This record gives sequence, structure tokens and C-alpha cells, in this order.
Amino acid sequence: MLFWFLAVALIASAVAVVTAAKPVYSVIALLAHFVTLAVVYVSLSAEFLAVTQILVYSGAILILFLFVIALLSSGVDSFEVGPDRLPKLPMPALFALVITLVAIVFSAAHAFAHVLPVITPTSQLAVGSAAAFGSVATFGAMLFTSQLLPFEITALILMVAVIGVVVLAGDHATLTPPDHERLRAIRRREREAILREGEAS
Amino acid sequence: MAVGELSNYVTLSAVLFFLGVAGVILRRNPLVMLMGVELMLNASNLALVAFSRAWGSMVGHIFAFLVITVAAAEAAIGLAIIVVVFHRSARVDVDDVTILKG
Amino acid sequence: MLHHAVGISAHYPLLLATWLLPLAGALLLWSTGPRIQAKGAVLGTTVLGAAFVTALLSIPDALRAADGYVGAQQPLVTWLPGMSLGLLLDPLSLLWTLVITGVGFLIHVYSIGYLAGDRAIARFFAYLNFFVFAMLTLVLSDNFLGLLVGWGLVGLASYFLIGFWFEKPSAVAASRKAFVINVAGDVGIMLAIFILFAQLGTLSYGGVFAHVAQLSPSTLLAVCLFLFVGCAAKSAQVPLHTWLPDAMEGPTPVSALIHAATMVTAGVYLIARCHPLWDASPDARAFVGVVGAITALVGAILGLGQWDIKRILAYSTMSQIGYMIMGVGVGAYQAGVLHFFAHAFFKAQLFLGAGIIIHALGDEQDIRRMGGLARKMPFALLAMLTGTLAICGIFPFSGFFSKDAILYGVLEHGHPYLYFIGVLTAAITAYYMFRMLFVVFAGQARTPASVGEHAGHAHHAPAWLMQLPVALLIVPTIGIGWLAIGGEQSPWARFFEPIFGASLQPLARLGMSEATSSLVVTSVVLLGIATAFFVYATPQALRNAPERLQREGQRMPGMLTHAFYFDDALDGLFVQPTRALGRFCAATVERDVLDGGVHDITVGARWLGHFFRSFQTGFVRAYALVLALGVAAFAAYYVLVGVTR
Amino acid sequence: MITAAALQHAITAADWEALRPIIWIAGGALAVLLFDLCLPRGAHRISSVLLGVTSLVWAGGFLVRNYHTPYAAFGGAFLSDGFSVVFQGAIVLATLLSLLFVYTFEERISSAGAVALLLWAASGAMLMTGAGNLLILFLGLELLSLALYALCGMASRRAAREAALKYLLLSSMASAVMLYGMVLLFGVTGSVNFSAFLAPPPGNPLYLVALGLFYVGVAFKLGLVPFHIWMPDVFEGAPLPVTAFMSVATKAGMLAVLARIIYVATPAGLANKVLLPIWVVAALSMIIGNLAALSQSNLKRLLAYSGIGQIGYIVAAFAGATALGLRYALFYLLAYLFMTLGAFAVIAALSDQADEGARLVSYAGLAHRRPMLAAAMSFFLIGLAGLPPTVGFMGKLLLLSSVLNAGYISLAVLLIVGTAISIYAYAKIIRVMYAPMRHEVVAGAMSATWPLPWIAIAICSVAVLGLGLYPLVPSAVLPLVK
Repeated sequence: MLFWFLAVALIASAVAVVTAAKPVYSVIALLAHFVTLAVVYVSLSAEFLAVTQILVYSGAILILFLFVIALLSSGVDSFEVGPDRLPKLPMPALFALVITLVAIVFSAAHAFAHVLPVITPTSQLAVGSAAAFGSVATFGAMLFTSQLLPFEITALILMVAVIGVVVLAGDHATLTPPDHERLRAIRRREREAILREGEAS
Repeated sequence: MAVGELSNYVTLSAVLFFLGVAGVILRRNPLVMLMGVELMLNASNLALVAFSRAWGSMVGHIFAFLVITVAAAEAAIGLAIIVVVFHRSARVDVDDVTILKG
Repeated sequence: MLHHAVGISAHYPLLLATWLLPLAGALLLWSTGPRIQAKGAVLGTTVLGAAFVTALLSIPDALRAADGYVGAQQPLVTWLPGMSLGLLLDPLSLLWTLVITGVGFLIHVYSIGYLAGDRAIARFFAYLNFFVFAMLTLVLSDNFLGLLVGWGLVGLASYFLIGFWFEKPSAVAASRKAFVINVAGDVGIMLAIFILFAQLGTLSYGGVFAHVAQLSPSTLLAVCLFLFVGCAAKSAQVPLHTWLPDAMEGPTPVSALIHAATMVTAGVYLIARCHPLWDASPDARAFVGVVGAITALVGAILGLGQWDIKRILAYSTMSQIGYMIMGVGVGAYQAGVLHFFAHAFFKAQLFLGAGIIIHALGDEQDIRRMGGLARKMPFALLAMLTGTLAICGIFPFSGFFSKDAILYGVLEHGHPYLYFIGVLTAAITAYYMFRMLFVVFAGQARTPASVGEHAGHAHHAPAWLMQLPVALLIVPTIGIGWLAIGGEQSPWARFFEPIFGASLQPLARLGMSEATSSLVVTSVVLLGIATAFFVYATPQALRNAPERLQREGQRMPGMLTHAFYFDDALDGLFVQPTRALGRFCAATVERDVLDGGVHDITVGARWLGHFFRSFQTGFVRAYALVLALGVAAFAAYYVLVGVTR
Repeated sequence: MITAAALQHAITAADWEALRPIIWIAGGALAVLLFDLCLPRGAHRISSVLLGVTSLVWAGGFLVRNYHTPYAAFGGAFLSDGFSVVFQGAIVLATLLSLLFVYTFEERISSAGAVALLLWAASGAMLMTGAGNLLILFLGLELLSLALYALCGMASRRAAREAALKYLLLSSMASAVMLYGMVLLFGVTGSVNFSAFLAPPPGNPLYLVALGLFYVGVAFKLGLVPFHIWMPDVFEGAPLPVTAFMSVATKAGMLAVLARIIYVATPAGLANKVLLPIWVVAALSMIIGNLAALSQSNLKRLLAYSGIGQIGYIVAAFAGATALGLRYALFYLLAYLFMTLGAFAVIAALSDQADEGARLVSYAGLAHRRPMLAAAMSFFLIGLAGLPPTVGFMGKLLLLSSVLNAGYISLAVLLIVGTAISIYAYAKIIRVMYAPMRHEVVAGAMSATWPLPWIAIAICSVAVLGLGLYPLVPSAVLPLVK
């Protein structure tokens, strides 16, 4: 019963994210979505993940989104201003989505109804004891032993994010007038001359 | 503890995943497109956690944790790019960005 | 240690030297050229002379019989799976090697004089040396892959050399045309190689020829035809010949070396080399023979209407190669190869002689503005006359023996129609070659500038630099035909016994003997010469030559204005129709059919390109939609596979 | 409550040995950043390039050693076998050559940041080549992609930023689709190891759908039609070194993944049906990529389209999953690397910080102004067109023979047709360069400021000719099954 309640909440909040009229509403809907998802994780005994979900997503990522919305000052405007230049897009898009969705759902139902294990009560879990599954301790132990390599790589990924943002933003902050402006103008004129000559011939 | 059929979880995650794709394709605001990507990643995570539980293997949890980390990094870089692209434009619309084509 | 690592063991250092010396010369000239210019010319020539000497010294290697094959095999690459690449010097490749290095050396010497004072003379010699290296790669390779590499490289070298004077737009256009057509030929050979490799798993000549029987007749035909596409492009066979006359935009020594003596005969070499394939495929033989005959005839007809001395020679080259291809195509390999050998000398001589005239007249190439050069340039007359007699096939010049051998071979292999075309072509050849000779040398001078003052040439290279090579070429032009006397016991036949001995044998004896055939050919040739004489060289014809030539140039029917009945009759009966035919071939077939067809394909491909580009709208959401559609297609496919499994 | 199995896995020095090339490169990036803080203003660019090159060369040394000692590190998470080492070598080479073009970045772009990000992107691609399970594959892919998002936008041109935005949105969508495929694979088999996919549960359609989604991600990164749609735009807009890097290193990483999946993780009985879509998109790429290249007027864009075709050739070599096909695909990858990066080096030699010399009009009459550059460019284009005596011809010959060996006649025919079309596209550039000059002003308008691209041109020319005449096909072992 809880599953169905959560499912409805998840889908509703996702629909709200996609259809909201203003970016800020989308962020709020996304927040609701993430929190609900954390509840689902708890229900599947993934405690540590639930906590991470709240901390990282709601605490960090969504705040970033809010910052950018504020920075671009379009957060309060509605999303789509101006004419839609691709009015024929939605129908084929929905067509593609429905086909793929049906493919996955159909084969998933086929697969898990007969072949694979259904979700079992915690007491029958293969891993250690029931309490260990999903716990912070087990998670941490795995992360620092058998899954050490992926963990180390995430450090690199975060480093890339930091440096990448700094480089992109730094470029933006230090807007000095380029030395090559004059040169570029000259070259542009030359090329246009060649182009004209090419067209004339 | 509410435990349901595994295929229910997969179906739910598939639906969420495709709501995310719809967000990417149908919306013109890059911020919402990025949120669509976040929805897709979270849908994957939901399926991962469910599968993990079904198989009794916590590798899925590790995987989901990595996905969350990557999503954070991706959001950071993505937002930076959006700021760089749109910081001077009057409206935030990806359809305005079409000088590369052909 | 090194030879082990690289896989080379030098069994035949002389052969390697012959092959690599021109490359070394080219690299040296490329790197140091701009500084040493004129000395570079001497350097390039010396290198080629050395290559010729080493080639001569390797003759014993080439004739040595060992392990069931004759010649010297030098492995180079041995570590590739299913592939072994190397060099092979046997009588066939020896013949080409000697011509390439020998004639090449003489033409190098000639070029020192011809290009003296050119700003980029070192670059020219670098190209020439590079060409020789490429050509040697082509003929010395013991496998199809090396052949193709050489095949592509000679095309490249030819492209560089035709466009050597890149300030001339016509030269650039000509080089481009030559390159494009040659690349088309390369693709044909590539396809043939792909088929051979896929079917037989080997690319060495020996390996392929040993397993010809494994190929089905249709596969064999496909291989032969794809190979022949390459031959036709390189050897200017109809309908891929159009680049050759244009290639005359290059310097004259280039025309002599590449577009007369060596490169354009690569197709003859390829067919002779691959004769086991042709032996096994009668359909391919018939096709190649017919194309060769048509080329011979069309080249001769097109030669009738030309005024540019080099273009006349170019069409005659095309026509003569048509003979060779016809010969090797129907199975008379020795005769075709003999004609190549004879042609290499007399055509080089003709071009170099023409070059002397052009040089002396200050780059004048129009024969209507020459005339009366016999007294002023006796040496040029000697060179051109002997060359012309040879190309017409007058006894005792080399062309007599080789052309007769081809024609009789064609008859022997059961192609009377081709024989008839060949004889007709011989008559036309005699006509237009002597027409050129008469217009250039007979009568009064029509040149405004006085001969010998080198109008437009500020430099004075010693005259012997250009005359000596021509004089040396006259010797083989007279001499080599004698090698073929004696039928199957002749030195020529015994030389090629190891190569062609086991190949196709001619049909049973025919009603016509070889002597009768020679008589027929000689008489039609004399008829052609006589006609040319009456049209261009009678005292009356010479007296008003300028006006007459002018009129002929303006393509006016001459019945009313002509004072001489005979002349006008000939003109109306013979000259005008053939000229009209020539014009028709040049205008309709060449421009509309060939260029037009190529054009349509290009346009179609362009249109498709634009069509696929039009999906690239620039809208990122549209791209995302394309992705989503792709995902849907994949998902749908996999679900269907999963369900039906 | 730690499971016994988790602790039993002890990490030894050998595990880190297998990763040492990647560690050197990732560490080199840090060194680049640190030195950048210490050095005076004028020395930034050269020190970054030198440090980057040094770390790559060091990594190359370790690769040579690893080639002979295959090892499944971290319990099979990272497989350092001959197969992956060759791919890693290709990535190292491509990164090294791309670094030589770094000076084309604008003055105010932090070159240290760019070099560091390039090195990290290379680490990501190298991780992908050895990935033995989905986690490493996903992380490697994301490491590569994230660095590239930022790198694409590192120029003040609007085109560069547009490229970054498009790449970000489309690639993250494709990554998410691929991730979903991986998740479903995990769900079906209960394992994240590639080796577990060899024995899929019987009668399970979800397994195939999961593979399908996975292949979408692969095809997207490889730029196979119709998933190529992002490539021309991104290649044209991104800064030159980034485009050069992406055209080879990204492809090499993903090709390794595809090869591992095809050769190790595809059940033999299913291979025909499962891989059919891959052959279809490869075939489409050969034809459509080359067709679209016909009428391009920007060289970077043209090389993007030509790359689509070239990668199609390589993927076709995997058809039939023969050992020969893998070896020849590896060889052609090297050929493609040198030919493409050679062409990029020529573009770099004609670029300066104000202008990337990628527009075709800039090449009109180049042969008369810069004959060496024009000759080099023609040489690389001849190679890409697959004509002798270049490695492009040799590679294509080998590819074709392996495709025919595997019995895929139609793919072979399409390969030839694609080659024929591409000759037109490349000949067009050569024609433009060698056309007579009609405008004198252009002479000397573009000048190479650094000798670095000349080094790249020299390396690539020697390799293109050398490998064309003496093809040293790597005898790499088949992917390690663990």
C-alpha cells in the first residue's frame, strides 16, 4: 500500500517538474520528488542511500539550481517565452517515448513475474544478517575494500567538476579586451573579398 | 516493511525515466532540461536499489551512490555552462542557440 | 640484428640499389634543392645513371633460373599474416626496368638543357627521380599490393609533373584531370585486389597465379575487368583517355618520359604480368582486345584534326598503346611487349625532337606556324623522320617488326575484325604522322621570329645536351626490331620463354602467312603516306600552304576556293568526313557522355549529402528527438527479438 | 557486520601497477595545476604542455610494461590485458598529439586548466578500456564526459559555448539512457561484471532490451548514425585541441568497451541477433557520414563527418567477432589516429589564438603559400580516403579482408561504397588547396606561432607512411575473460 502511495507521489512530482510554468516551481517539485525517493529507499532498506539522497540532492544540487535561476533572473518568468520554432516536435517525441516505455515495461513484467526473484523479506537476505543489509557500516566496508577503485575515481570526478567550473567561470570573470580584435577584423575583410571573388567567378 | 513485486518498482522507475526524457525533449529551458536528466538518473537509482534488494547484493547501493556523486558533478558543470551561455541573453531558451548546423 | 628485426635479407643488393637510388635522389633533391638548383639537375641525372648501371649489372640475376622460377626474388616484408611483400626481377620486369632507367636517364640529360634557367629546376628533378622510383616500385613488386602502391605513386608523380608550371591555369586543370581519372583507375585495381585477397587469401603473384583455377569464371572476369579499369585509366584507353592530350601541358621531357615511354604503358605491363588471369578468361581477352582496337582507331582519328605538335604525338601515343593493349589483350603477349619496347624509344625520340623544335621556336607548338624547318634544323628533321618512319611501321625500323607482330598475333588468335581495324589504323597513322612532318618541315617558314634566336629564352644551354640523348635513341629505334626475327627461335622469344612459354598458344596456322600480312600492312601505310604527300607536300600545296592551313583550321569546306581538283576531292572524300568524325567523338562522346555522366553522379551524391545535412537543423531539442527515436527503434527491435526467441 | 567475502579481497601492489599509467596521467594533471600557481606569468603555457607530455610519456612507459603482464586488478574491476593496453596506448598518443595544439587556446583561457582537464579526460577514457564491470565503465565514461563538457566551452566564441551546451544536454541524456541499460543488466543478471553477461537468464526479454539501451550509449559516443547527430556541431564549435582529442580518444575508449562487450559478454548463440543493430548503424555511418561530408565548408566539421564514416568502418570489423577482426580494428584505429590528428595538426599550424584555420576558404591556393602544409594535408586526406601508399589503404584492406572472412559481404560492399564517396569529399579539399591563386592578399595572413604542430605533423606523416609500408599489426590478445 505504501508503495502505491509513494509511486503516485513520485510520478506526480515528476510530472510537476516537467510541466511547471516557472523554473522555481520545477525546483520545488524536484525537491518533493527527491524526498519521496528517499522514503522509498528507506522502505527498501537502503538507509545510507536515503541519507545521501537528502544531503546531496536536496542539500547541494537543488541549491545550485536555485542560485543559477537567481543569477539568470529568469526564474520568475514563465519558461517558454517567444514562438515555438519546433511545433511539430511533441507528437513524434511522445511516439518514441511510448514505444520505449512499453518495450521496457512489457519485458520487465515478463521477466520478473516468472524468472527472477521477487523482493524477499529482509530476514531472508543473503548478505550477512538482516540488519547489515543497507546499513552504513556494511556500505562503508564495501566502499573501502572491494569497491575501493570506484570510490577513488569519484574523487577524480569531483576534482574535474571543481576545476571545470572554475575554468569556465574564470574565463567569464576576467573579460579583458582581446588583443586580436583588430587582426580578426582585417582577416574577416580579406576572406570576404575572397568569397566575393569566388561568387563572381 | 512494504515489499512489493519487483516488476512494480521497475515499471515505476521506467515511467519516471521517461518523464525525464520528455522534460529534455519538450522543454526549451536548459535548466528544466537538466532537471529532466536528474530525473532520469534518479529513476535509474530507484531501479538499482530495488534490484539490490531483490538480489540481496549491495553492489547496487554502491552503484547508486556513485550515480549520485556523478549527478552532483554533472549539475555543477552543466549549470556553469548554462550560465556562460545565457548570462547575457534576454531569455533562457535553447532554441536561440543554433549557429552551428548543417 | 637489424635485418632480422625489419625482415630484410639482402639477397640482391644490386636490385635494391636500382630500386632505392631514385628515391634517395628525390629525397636529397627535395631537402637541398632550393639551394643547389642547377647542380641538383646534374645530381638527379647522375643518380639515375647509377640506377641504370646497377640495372644492367643485375641482368644475370634476372635470367637465373632457380627453384622452378626465373629471376631474382628479394623479400622485404615477411611478417604480415598471409602476406609477403618483396621485389621480383624477371625478364618482364627487367625489360621495363631497363627502359625506365635507360630512357629515363637520357631524358634526364635532355632536361638539363631543356629546363636550364628554370627557377625550380631542382624540384623538377626531384619529381622526375620520384617518378622513376614509383615506376620501379610498380614493375619490380612481386605482389599486387606493391603494384598498387607503385600504381598510385606514379599517378601522384605524374600529377606533380603535369602541374609543374602551376602558374599556368591550364596546366593545373590538366594535372587535376589526370589525377582524378587515375584515382578512378586506382580504385578499380583496389577492388580487384580486394576480390583476389578475399578469394585466395594471398596477394603475391606466384600465390595468385598458382590458384587461378580456384576462381569461378565470373569472379575471374570481374577481377580482370577491375584490373582493366586501372589499365584503361593509366594507359589512356577509350573511354578514359581524355586526360592524356591535356597532360601535354607539362614540360616536354615529362611528356616523353611519363606520357609516352613508361607510365602510360603500365597497363600493358599489368596485363602481361597477369597473363595467367587473362589466359583463363576468354571473355576478358575479347573485351580488352576490342577496347584496345577501338582506342587505336579513335586515337588515330583524333590525331587527324590536331594542330598542336604535342597533341598530335599524344594522340599517336594513345593509338599505339591501343595496339599494345590489343596485342596483350588477345593473348599475343610477346608482340605487345615488343611494341612497348620499340615504342618507348621512337616515341621518346619523337617527343624530344619536338621539344627541340618547340624550344628553338620560343615555345611555339602550333604546326601551322612552323613550316620549312628542314633546312634550318636538320638534326630535328633526322630525329622526327626516323621516329615517324618507325611509328608508321616502315622496314627496317623497329615499328615495322612490332606492329606486324601484333597484327599477325591478333589474326593468329582468331580476331579478323580487330586485324582489319589495326590495318586501317596503320594507314591513318601514316597519314597524320606524315601530315605533321610535311607541315613542319616542308615548304617555306611561316614563323615570324627567326629560328635559333631562342625567342623568350634568356639562357643558352649547350645544344649537345639536348641532341645527344635524341641521337642515342635513334640507335634502338633502328635496331631492336631485329631481335624479333626468327619467329619462335628469335632472341626475343627465347628471352620471354620462361614468362610466356606456358601461356596461351595461337590457333592453328592460318591461310595468310606473316609475310603476306607484312605486305598488306606496308602497302596501306605507303598509301597513307602518299595521300599525305599529295595533300600537304606537292609543290602546289606548299606554295599556298599558309592560306590552305588557315582554311583547314577554320573548318571550311574547300570545294569552291580550292584550285586543285585532287586536293579538294581528297578533302571532301576523306579529310572532312574523318575530321567530322573526330569532331563528333571529341564533342559529343567526350563531353556529353563521359563528362556528363560523371557530372550527374557527382550531383546526385551532392544532393544526397545535402539531404542528410538537412537533419542537422541546429536545434538541440530536435537532436534529442532523433536520439529518442533511435532509442525507440533499438528498444522495439530488441523486444521483438526477445519475444520471438 | 562486514561480510567475509568483502574483506577477503586484499589489494596488493599488483593492483596499483595495472593502474599506474592512469595514476601517472591523473597525477600529472594535478602537477600541472600546482606548477601553474608557482610559475611566472609567461611560462604557464609551455610548462603545462611540457608537464602534460612528460606524464603521458611516463604513462606510455608503464603501458609497455603492462602489455606483457596481463592482470585483472581489483578483483576484475580493471582488466589490464594486451587488448586494453593497446587501446590505452592509442589514447595516450592521441592526448599527447592534442596537447601540442594547446596554444590555439585563447590567451585568457587557463592553459593549465585545459591541460589538466584533457589529462583527466584521457584517464577516464583509459579506465573505460580496461573496465571489467559496469561501475568502472560508468565512472570512466562520466570522468571523460564531464571533463569534455567543460573543455568544449573553453573559448569566448559563441560557437564554442553552443557546442558545450549541446554536448552537455545530449551527452548527459545518452549517458542516462546507457546507465539505465546498465541498471537493467544488473537487475537481470544480479551482477555488474561483464563476464556475468555471458550466461543470461534464459527466456528473458529484458536482458535484450537492457543491452539495446546500453548499445545506444555506445553508439552515441562513437557517433554512429543516427546517434551521430551531436557530433558535427560539437566538433565544429569546440576548441581545436578538444576536437582533436574527442575525435580519437573518446572513440578509442568506447570502441574498447564495445569490443569487450562483443568479444567477452555476448553469448555466442545470441550474437547474430543481438549485434544486428550495431552492424546496421555502422553501415549507415559509412554511407551517410561520407555523403554528408561532401558539401562541408568547415574542415573541423568535415572531419567530424569523415570520422563518423571511419568509425563505422572500424565497428564493421567487429562483425562476426573474429580474432582477426579485432586485430585489424586495432590497427585501423591507429591508422585513423595518425591520419586524423595529422589533419588536425595542419589545421593547428594554420591557426592562431584569434582564428582557427578551419574554414575551407582559408585553404584556397594554400599550395602556393604554404606548400609543405598543403602537401601534408593532402597526404593525410589521401590516407583518410584509403589510397596507397598510406596506412589508410593498408588498414582498409585488412578491415575488408576481416569483414569478408566473417562472411559479411554486404558490409564489405558498403565499406567500399563509403570509401568511394569519401574520395570525393577529400579530393575537394585537395582541389581547393591546389587551385591557382587569384588573391594575393591572403598570402601570409595565417602564420603558425609555435613549432609544436610541426612536431605533430612530422610524427603523423612518418607514422602514416611507415605503417602504410610496414604495417605492424598489434598481436594483442583477445580481451581477458575474468
